Amino acid sequence: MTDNEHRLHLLEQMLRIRRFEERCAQLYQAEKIRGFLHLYIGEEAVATGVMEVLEPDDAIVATYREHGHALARGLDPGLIMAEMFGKVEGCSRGRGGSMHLFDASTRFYGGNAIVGGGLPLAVGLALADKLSHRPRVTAVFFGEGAVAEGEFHESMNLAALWDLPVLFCCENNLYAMGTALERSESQTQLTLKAASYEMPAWEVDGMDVEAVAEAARKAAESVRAGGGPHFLELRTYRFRAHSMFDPELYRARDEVEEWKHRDPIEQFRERLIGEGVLDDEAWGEIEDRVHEEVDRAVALADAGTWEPVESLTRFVYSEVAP
Amino acid sequence: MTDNEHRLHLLEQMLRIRRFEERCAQLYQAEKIRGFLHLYIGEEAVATGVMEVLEPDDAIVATYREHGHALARGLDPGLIMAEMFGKVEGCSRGRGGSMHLFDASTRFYGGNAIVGGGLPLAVGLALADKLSHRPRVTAVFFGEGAVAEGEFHESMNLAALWDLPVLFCCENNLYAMGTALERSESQTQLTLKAASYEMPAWEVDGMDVEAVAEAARKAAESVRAGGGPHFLELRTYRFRAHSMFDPELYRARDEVEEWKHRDPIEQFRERLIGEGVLDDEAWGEIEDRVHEEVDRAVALADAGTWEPVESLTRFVYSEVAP
Amino acid sequence: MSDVIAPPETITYREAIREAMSEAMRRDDRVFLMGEDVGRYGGCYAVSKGMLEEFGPERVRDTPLSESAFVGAGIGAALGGMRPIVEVMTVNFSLLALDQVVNTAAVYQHMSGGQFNVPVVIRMATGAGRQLAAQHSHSLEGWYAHVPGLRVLAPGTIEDARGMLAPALDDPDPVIIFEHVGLYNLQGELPEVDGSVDITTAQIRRVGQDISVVTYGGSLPKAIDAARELDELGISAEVLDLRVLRPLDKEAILRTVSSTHRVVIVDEGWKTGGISAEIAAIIAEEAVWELDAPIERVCTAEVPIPYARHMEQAALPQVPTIVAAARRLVGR
Amino acid sequence: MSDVIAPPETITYREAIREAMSEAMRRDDRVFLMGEDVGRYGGCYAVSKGMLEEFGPERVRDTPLSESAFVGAGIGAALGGMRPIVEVMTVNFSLLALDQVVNTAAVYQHMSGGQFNVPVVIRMATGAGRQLAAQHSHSLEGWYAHVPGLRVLAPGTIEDARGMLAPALDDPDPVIIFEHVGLYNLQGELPEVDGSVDITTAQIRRVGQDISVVTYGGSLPKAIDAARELDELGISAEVLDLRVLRPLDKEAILRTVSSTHRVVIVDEGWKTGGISAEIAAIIAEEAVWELDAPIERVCTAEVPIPYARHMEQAALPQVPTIVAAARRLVGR
Ligand SMILES: Cc1ncc(C[n+]2csc(CCOP(=O)(O)OP(=O)(O)O)c2C)c(N)n1
Ligand SMILES: Cc1ncc(C[n+]2csc(CCOP(=O)(O)OP(=O)(O)O)c2C)c(N)n1
Ligand SMILES: [Mg+2]
Ligand SMILES: [Mg+2]
Repeated sequence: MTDNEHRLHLLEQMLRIRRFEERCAQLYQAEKIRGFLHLYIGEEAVATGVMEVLEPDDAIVATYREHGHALARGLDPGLIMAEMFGKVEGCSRGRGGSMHLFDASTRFYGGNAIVGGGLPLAVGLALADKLSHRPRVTAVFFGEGAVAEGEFHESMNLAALWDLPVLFCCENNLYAMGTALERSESQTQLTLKAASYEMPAWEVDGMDVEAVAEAARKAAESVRAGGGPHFLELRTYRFRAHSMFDPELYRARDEVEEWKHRDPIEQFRERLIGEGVLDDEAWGEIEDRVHEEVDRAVALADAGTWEPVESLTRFVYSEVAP
Repeated sequence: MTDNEHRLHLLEQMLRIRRFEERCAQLYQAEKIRGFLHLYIGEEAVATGVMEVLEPDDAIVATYREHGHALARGLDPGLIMAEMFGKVEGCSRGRGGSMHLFDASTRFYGGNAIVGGGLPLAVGLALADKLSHRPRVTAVFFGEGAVAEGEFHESMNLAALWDLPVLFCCENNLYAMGTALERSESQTQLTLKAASYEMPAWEVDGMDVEAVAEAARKAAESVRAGGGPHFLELRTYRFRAHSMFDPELYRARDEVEEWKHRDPIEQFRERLIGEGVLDDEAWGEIEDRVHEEVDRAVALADAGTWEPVESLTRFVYSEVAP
Repeated sequence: MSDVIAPPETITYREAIREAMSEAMRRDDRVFLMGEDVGRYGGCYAVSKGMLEEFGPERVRDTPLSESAFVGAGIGAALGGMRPIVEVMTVNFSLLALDQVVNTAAVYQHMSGGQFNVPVVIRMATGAGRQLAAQHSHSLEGWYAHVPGLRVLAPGTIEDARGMLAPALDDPDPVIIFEHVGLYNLQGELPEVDGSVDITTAQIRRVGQDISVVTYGGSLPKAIDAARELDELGISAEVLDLRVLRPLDKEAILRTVSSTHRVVIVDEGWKTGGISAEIAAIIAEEAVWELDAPIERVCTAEVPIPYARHMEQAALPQVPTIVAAARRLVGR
Repeated sequence: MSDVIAPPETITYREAIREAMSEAMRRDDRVFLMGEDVGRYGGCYAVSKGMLEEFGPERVRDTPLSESAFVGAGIGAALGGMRPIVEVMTVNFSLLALDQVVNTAAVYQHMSGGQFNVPVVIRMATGAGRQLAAQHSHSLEGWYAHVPGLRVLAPGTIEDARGMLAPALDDPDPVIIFEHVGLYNLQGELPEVDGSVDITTAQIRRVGQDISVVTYGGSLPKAIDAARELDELGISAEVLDLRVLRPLDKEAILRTVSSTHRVVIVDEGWKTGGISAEIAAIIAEEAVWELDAPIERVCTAEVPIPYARHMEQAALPQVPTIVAAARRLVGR
């Protein structure tokens, strides 16, 4: 890929997430998708930029707000959508839903819905790599709200103490449900937390996909080269409610509008147009391609089948005798 | 009290702890004391110095290594010893033993043996004071090992975020059981943890009772005046094994001997002699007084009685109907 | 003056809890509410919506995501003279705070020889049925009910949702209140305004002769529906609502067994080692000769709860499975 | 050559576990041990003493006091292809890591539709009897046994201490092993060197006709002593060692009930909602007509465990209380 092809690819990845999730919101209204649904709209540059620099055998650990990560990692949108429909063809057999997307083939370790719960897991995956002398990276995503959880601190310390190849990606979208960062942390400069573990840490404009990719590349390279864990604070914003149940009482409409001016897709699109890399026609093609893909995903999900109730107890334990 | 009387008092407090615990060790060998016994010998300056600056209605939350704190807070040595003997006259009716000394009258909230477990409690006690507009301080003691626990971080953040009157006293004796600080923390400068919560923090020579008292006074005054929580790292060393079961495989005899040259009692005694505040005779009187006191404590414990087995289920619930 | 009788006002389970909390806070300065998103967000399940406006951010206190610390802080504040209501968003997250509950709140009084009691109230949502999948659908009431030193309540009606809080706050010891997520929208008549209820006994919700259905919380409506269906089949089912999961009202359990001689226990917890087991054990110990049939338990299947609706429903106790169990025992 | 037969070598429960771990680590590079003070200190209960010297600090890995993170890291390492043995010093501290066990290890496979299994082994000490008071004397095996997705083992003999680890490590799913603190010094004959044992069934430790004593772990020696005393009274007691607390070997329980028709369950957990309740419930459901007497449970009193020896002993199951319960049921 040339540089510019690559940039267009980043744009398309972000748009894929955006359109996919817009459809999810509709499908939630239509009651095709149920349970909790957490949209990533507004934050697409983060997952897109980070995922870009990872290798196929790197590992990803994400949260309940992980559609973007799954798509950027290359999970089939149809299998993700089928999962959200609760169909057995889904990437978790319809058992996980929106919050629990899994895919062994891309080393996508969920979809973890206990805030902070994925962090120790990432430390362990990285420990396995270190003990096995495999030059892999484990990238773990979590919100700024998770920084208040004890597990975050235990995991940071363990990773730094043992020099483990973890890339900590803190998605600072300023809110944990309705709790603003300044009501959740006495010290809101999150890189100071990393410093207190002697872990290299950078603040990154999470609305700029190229800035994210660049920072992530530098960090991942260092991690892979044995430089120990790194911490990225990715400053972003969610444009939508926390979940489909959230009346958004806690933030001003204005603030949201303000941030929408920094829409990562719109910004990047304009940059590419300004630099002559993209024109309206090419943009139209991308839109069409993504649209079609989302249509196909929905069709696949719709055509999917229900897991037979008889198999409810399958996979509680492995299907081999101990 | 004049200044010098006060200094002699500090010396006597430390000696009281030392001699009391030396006796405890013997009584453990004699099987009068059972369970876990964690000695504070070597660290006396810390509890003595901090406790000195607290008011009667301040609160104290300590760990399983809390004989020194209880004595310095003014609990009756006889009731402490009776507790360790398992007698009903003990300060916890013989139900707590060495690890769980309690005393409502001096607001001594244990004796908490889950590492880190006392920290949230201290935050809550301080919250009650803040909500009730009482200018009190809650001093919480914990080892440097507890810094790795998530609860430590959650508690630090909560206290700082809510500006609560907590005095965090980290007793850094360099080991958590057999785990040296550098094998437990990636960043061993503990005040940086406090900084990451925007909490004022000082390193203090925990082998110098006057240095401790001075730092604690400054910190407690600020806390009481509404300056929010403060963090003291008190650098000290335990001269004895972690508990009576510890064969001390993890540290060199030399290291222990090195530290013993900085014995807080010996150092302070020499200083006072050097300054003409103390002479051999006065020292002898102190020794005698303390010795007698410990004898009386043992006698009281020995004379104590056993809680009747029938009252086993008392105090599981309060003795009033809801 | 009007001679039209106003229709009895209705209220939801959610509103009943909110009213109980607001009333307690109006009456007693020592009471405050603390938890994740109880304030500005209005509560994850909107239970505390509007309370921030009335009581302000000191008394309706949003916490960071720090379950262990804020539950522990609630315990500490109780020791410090307050009467905190700590909301843990759901029982699923309460595992992170379990140490504080088990090793501090529950033991403090006994371990200190009676010196310190802990008058904290901890509320949490529990249960499945909303397609929230494996990590958000636990029913772990049985674990809490295992711990000496705690009182554990499970309001299954509007009246209990409204009336259990006041006595819980009056209780000098730690009280855990489980609110089933499936009940928040339950609607019913407004109980008496000062409707404080007893928090020591189980209650018969429906009298019957042929079989006893012993249950609580989110399964109570299912048990009552099942009893109705059984009625149509000519089987008269008594429904016992445990209400208080610790200390259990043993006498009430033994009474209903001695009256019907057949028992189905319905519990949304997993069967193995759940609270259903304790009920069965009590009967096996103290009323085994009263039984005219073996005990049956209708519980959640021994699986993590799946997301897909049909799978989730298949995992949970349901009216038809309760009815079927009862029919097996009665033999028709 | 000598014709003197060497006395059978003896070994402690503690050494048996150490040998099992060392052997596993020699055989399989993927196996490593991780936990607080397992290395330089030699293990809180000296179980891993000397292993650091043989295997080095990478494979005998001291952890900071971070139960949640290192248990979670063990789970992650298992997902990453290793075979970790995680030592949580005691069950008391395991509450801090319970979220990782319940919400990650236990659900991962089911929730991912079968994609990810978690071959981790988590060992911990459990139980009371050493005057360690309320916070250090829990017996919470029953909680773990409640959770689908886990296998829970409780070696009560030297052979099981030696032999359960290898199959646990071979198990593709998470296994929790409870080692009772009162057993570490138990001494006995060295079992076969490759003594891998079955980890799916309960075992009769003593055959008897009049009554069954169902137990496990630290209570097993007490049950056997009680059986001996009962023998002298002319009561022949069968002792069933559950060994595997999840999944329970139901058949073995039902078999012994059907053979003796009288059951005492002995469990160091608190009675209410403990594992003893599940055993009773299984019988009440599936073998109630086999009973010639009500079930009795001999469990720990419903109190936080006190420090004073006489009080602690009064709180725990004891040989005389087991004997008394058995005599009540047999009627002599
Ligand atoms: C331990 C735990 N506590 C509470 C929740 C409920 N909850 C789900 S998401 C969330 C907010 C998390 O905020 P943040 O980490 O910033 O991530 P974001 O949602 O903003 O991406 C909360 C409180 C949970 N899932 N887990
Ligand atoms: C949560 C928890 N984990 C483990 C233990 C066992 N333990 C008791 S003391 C201790 C070391 C604590 O070290 P530190 O905090 O430095 O205090 P010190 O003993 O040095 O005073 C450990 C690991 C415990 N009591 N609680
Ligand atoms: Mg956020
Ligand atoms: Mg220490």
